[in-house]
Amino acid sequence: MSKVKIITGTSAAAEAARLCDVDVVSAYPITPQTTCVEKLADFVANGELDAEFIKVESEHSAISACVGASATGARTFTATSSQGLALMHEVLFIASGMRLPIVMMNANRALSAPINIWNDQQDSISQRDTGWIQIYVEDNQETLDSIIQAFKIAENENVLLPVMVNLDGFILTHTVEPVELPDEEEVRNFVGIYNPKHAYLDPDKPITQGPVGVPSCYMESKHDVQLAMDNAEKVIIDVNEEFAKKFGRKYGNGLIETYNIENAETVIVAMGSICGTIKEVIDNLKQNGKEYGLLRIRTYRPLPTNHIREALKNAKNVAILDKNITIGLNKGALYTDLAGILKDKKTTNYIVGLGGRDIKPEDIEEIIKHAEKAEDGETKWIGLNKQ
Amino acid sequence: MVTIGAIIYEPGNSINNKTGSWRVFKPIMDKDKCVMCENCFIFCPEGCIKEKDGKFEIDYDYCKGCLICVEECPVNAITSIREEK
Amino acid sequence: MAEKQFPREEYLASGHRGCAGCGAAIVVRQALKAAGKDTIVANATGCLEVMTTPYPETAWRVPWIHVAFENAAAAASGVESAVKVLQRKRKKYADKKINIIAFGGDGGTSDIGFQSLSGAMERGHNMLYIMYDNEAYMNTGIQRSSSTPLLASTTTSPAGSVIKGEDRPKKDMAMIIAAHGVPYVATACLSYPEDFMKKVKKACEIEGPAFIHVLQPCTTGWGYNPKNTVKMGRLAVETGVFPLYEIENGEFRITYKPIKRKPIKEYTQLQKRYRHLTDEDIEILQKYIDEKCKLLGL
Amino acid sequence: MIEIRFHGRGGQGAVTAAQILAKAAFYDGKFSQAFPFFGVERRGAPVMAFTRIDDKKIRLRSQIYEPDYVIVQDPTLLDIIDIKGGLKKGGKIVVNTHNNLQFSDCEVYTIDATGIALEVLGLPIVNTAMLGAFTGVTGEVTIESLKKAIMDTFPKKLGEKNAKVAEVAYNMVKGK
Repeated sequence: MSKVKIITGTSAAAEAARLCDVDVVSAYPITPQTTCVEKLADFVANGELDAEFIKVESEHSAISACVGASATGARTFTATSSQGLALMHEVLFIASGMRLPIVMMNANRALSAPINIWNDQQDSISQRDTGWIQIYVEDNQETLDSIIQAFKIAENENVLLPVMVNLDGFILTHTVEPVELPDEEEVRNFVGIYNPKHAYLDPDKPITQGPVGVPSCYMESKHDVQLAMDNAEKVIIDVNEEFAKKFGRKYGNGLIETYNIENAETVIVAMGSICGTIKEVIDNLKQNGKEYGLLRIRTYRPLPTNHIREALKNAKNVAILDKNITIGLNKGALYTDLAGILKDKKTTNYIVGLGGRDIKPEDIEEIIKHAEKAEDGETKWIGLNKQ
Repeated sequence: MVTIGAIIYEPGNSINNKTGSWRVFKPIMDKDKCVMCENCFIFCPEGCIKEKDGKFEIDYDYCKGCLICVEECPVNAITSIREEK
Repeated sequence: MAEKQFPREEYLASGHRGCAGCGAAIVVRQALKAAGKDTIVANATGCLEVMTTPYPETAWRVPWIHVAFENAAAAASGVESAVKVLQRKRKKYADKKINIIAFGGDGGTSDIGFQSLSGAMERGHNMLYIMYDNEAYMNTGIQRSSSTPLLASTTTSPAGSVIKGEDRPKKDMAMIIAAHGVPYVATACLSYPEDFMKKVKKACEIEGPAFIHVLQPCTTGWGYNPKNTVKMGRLAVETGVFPLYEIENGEFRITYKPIKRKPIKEYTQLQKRYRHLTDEDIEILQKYIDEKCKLLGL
Repeated sequence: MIEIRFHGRGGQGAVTAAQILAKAAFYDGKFSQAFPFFGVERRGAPVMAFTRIDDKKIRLRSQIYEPDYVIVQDPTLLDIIDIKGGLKKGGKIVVNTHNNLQFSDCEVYTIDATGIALEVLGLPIVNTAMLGAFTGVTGEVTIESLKKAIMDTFPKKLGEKNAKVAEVAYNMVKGK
C-alpha cells in the first residue's frame, strides 16, 4: 500500500533507497545531505533495510567503496553535496568508465570559497563531463521517484552508467511537503534485483576490472560510454513511461518537461526546484493574458538536444537560467551547452541563485522582461547587490 | 572492440605475452644436480619455473633472465650463459 | 625433499611486464599461494597494477579490481561489504570464506592512500592489506615516498653536494597500523617466503582487518643487479634494517632473529641509491638502525 | 495560499513547529510546505521557519516575505527582530508572552505558552502550545489535525503530552 508522508527531500531520497532494497550504502556526512544518510543509518540499525552501511572517512572513500561494492555485484547507493562531490571528482570518471550503475543523491550546494552551505548547482554542473547521468528534480516527490527510476536506468544493460539525482540544497533537502511513498513490493518488482552480467568479483569466474587502458583501447572505451549515454535517452523515456503506468506519476517525457510552451514567444529554460516558482509566475502572467513558457531540463546528461530543439521550435526568445557560472566566459553551463543548438533563436543567459541567493517571483518577471528586449547573447546576473 | 568497462574476462591471458624475448642471460638447469629445495620456484618473479614429472624446469617462453634462480640455488644446479638469438 | 613446501598453483600468470628480477611479482606469487583461490584482490595504482594489466591482457587468475592510487583500502572495503551482504541476502559465493586482499605500494599506502587505509583499518573490515614496500615511487621513476629510508638517493631526494639524499627516516607503517588496534599486523620480506606466507595465512584466517608490511627490493629503484633481489631482502633483514615481527591481538613477537646482525655496509654497498655515502654517513645510518633494533629487542 | 512565519531561538523547535503545522494542514486535506530559514546559527540564536498552506499543490520555492501570520515563540525576540516585517495588511501575530502587546495595523494575540508548557509538560518547550494558540486564533487548521500531527511527530508519551499542551492553549484563545 502506498502512503503519503510529509517529509523532506533528503528523507524522500533515503526512503527511495530503502524501497529499492539497496545492498551497500557508503557515504560521508555533509550539509545539506546529512539527514539522508542519518535516515539510511536508522533504517539499517532498525532492520528496515538489509544493507551494509560503510561509515567511510571521506567522500573520496565513499565513492571508492561504492565502486568496489558495485564491481562486486551489489546495488549501491551514496549521497553527497558540494565539496564532497568535488572530492569524489576523479572517482566519478572511474565509476562511469568501469560501467558501474551506482546511484547517488546530490544535494546541490555552492562551492568554496567563500565557504557557503546554501544552494546552487555549481557542484554537479562541475561534474558534467564525468560520464554520470544527471537528473535535476523539481520537488520531493520527484526526488523519491527519480531515485527509483535511477536504479532502473543505471542497471539497464544498454546503459550501465551511474546516475546522480540532484535536488536543491535546503530548498528541497530541508523542506517538508507531501510525498507519496509507493508500496515496497511494487517498487521492488519495478526495479528488480541487480544481477550484473558484466561486472562481478567471483573467485569461480575471475575477471580483471580497472586495467590499464592503453592507447589502443582507451578511445573506444570512452566512445562506448558515449554510446551508453545515447542509449540512456530512450531508456529514460521508457522508464518514465513505465513508472507512470505503475505509479501514476510522470515527469515530462523523462528528459524534458514543457509548461505552457505552445503559444509562448518567450520561453525560460531552467533546471531544478526553481521551475516550480517559474510555473507560478507563468500562471500569474497568463491571468493577465500574457503567454510565457517553461522548458525544464530534467536530464542534463545526457542532454537531450533534439528534444530541446523540438520543444523550442516556436520560441523566439529563449531565456536560459543557470545556478552556476563558468568564470572567465561569464556564462552558465546550460547556456554554453544550448547556445550552439539554438543558433536561430535569440538566447540570453541569467546567472541566478548562487550560494543560496533567494529567487523571488519578481526575479522571474524581471528575467522575462529582460529576455524580450535584450540583445542576443546577453548575460545578466540576477539579484546582485548594487553598491 | 573493447569490452564493457574494459573488463578482462580471460584470467591470466598475459601468457600470450612471451616475455622470454627480453632475456639477455639464460639460466640452465641441471636436473640431476637439483635437490628440489624449491628456492628457484618460489623466488622466480615470472612463475616460469615449473614442476614436471617430479623435476623443475624453466619455461623459456617467459624467463626474462634475471638469474635470481642461479643466485638462490644452494647446490649450483643452475648456471647461466649469454643468450644466443 | 619429498614434501612439497609451496603450493604449485600460480595465481599470477607469466607474461606480465615487470622488470627482470621484479620483487613485486615475487610478493604477489607468494601471497596468493598462501591465500589460495578464493581470494579477491583490490590493487592500488602502481607498478604492480600497470605491469599486470595492460588491456586486454591480465596476469591475474583471481578476481581483481583497480580503482585509483589512493583508495585500494576503500575499494576493498566496498568489496568486503558487498561480499558480506551478497552472501547474506542473495546466497552468493556458496557460503565460502572469501579472502579480500588489497595490494598497495609504499606511496599508495603510506602517503596518498594513508587516509583511506586508516579508515578501512579502523572500521574493522575483514580484509588483509599488503603494503609492498620498495621504498619509493618506482612506477613514476623513483621519487621519494614517506617510506624511503634515511640517506637513500631518489630522483626527488637526490644525493647532492649539500644534501645527502633523503633527510627523513622511514615512516613506520606497521606500528602506525598496530596503533589502530587491528587484530593482526606483521612485517615480512619476500626473501623469507615461509615466514611471509605463514603471516598471510594467519591474516586471512583472523576475523577483522590485518596489515602486512612486506619489504620488496627493487632492482631498478635501488640500483642492484636483478639477480640480487632475494639477496637484498635477506641482507635488509640480517642487518636489522628491516626487522621481521608480528603483532597478534596486541602481542608483539619477533619472527626472525639474526644470530648476529650484519653491518649495514654489506647491504648499502650493493645499491646505487647509497653509492654516495661516506664511511661517516654509514656510521650515522648504522647508529640509527642499532637504536631501532634495540627498541625491538634485536 | 496562506503563509506563516515562525520566530524562535535555535533549540526551541520553531522548525519542528512549522513542519507540524504543514502536517496538520495536510491532514485537513490541504497541500502544505514547511522549511527553515537556514543560517549558520546555533542553539540560542534567533531562527525563522516558514509554512505554506494551499488548496492546490504548492510550487513556489522562494522564501516568505509577506506572511499572513507570524508566530513568535520567544518574547525576548520582540526587542531585537522586526517581527512585523512584511506582514500582510490585516495579518495576525501570535506571541508567547504574559504581557499585553499592541501593534498598529495588525491583530496581536498573546498567550503564556511558557506557563502552559511548564504546567502540562514540565518543560519550557513552547512550540506545541504556540501551534494550539495559532489554531485557536486563526482556524487555518483544525485542532484534531493539529493533535494528530503532534502525536505522530513525537514518541508516544511525549506526543500525548504535547497534544494536551496544544489543546489547552487552543481552548484558552478560542473565542477570545
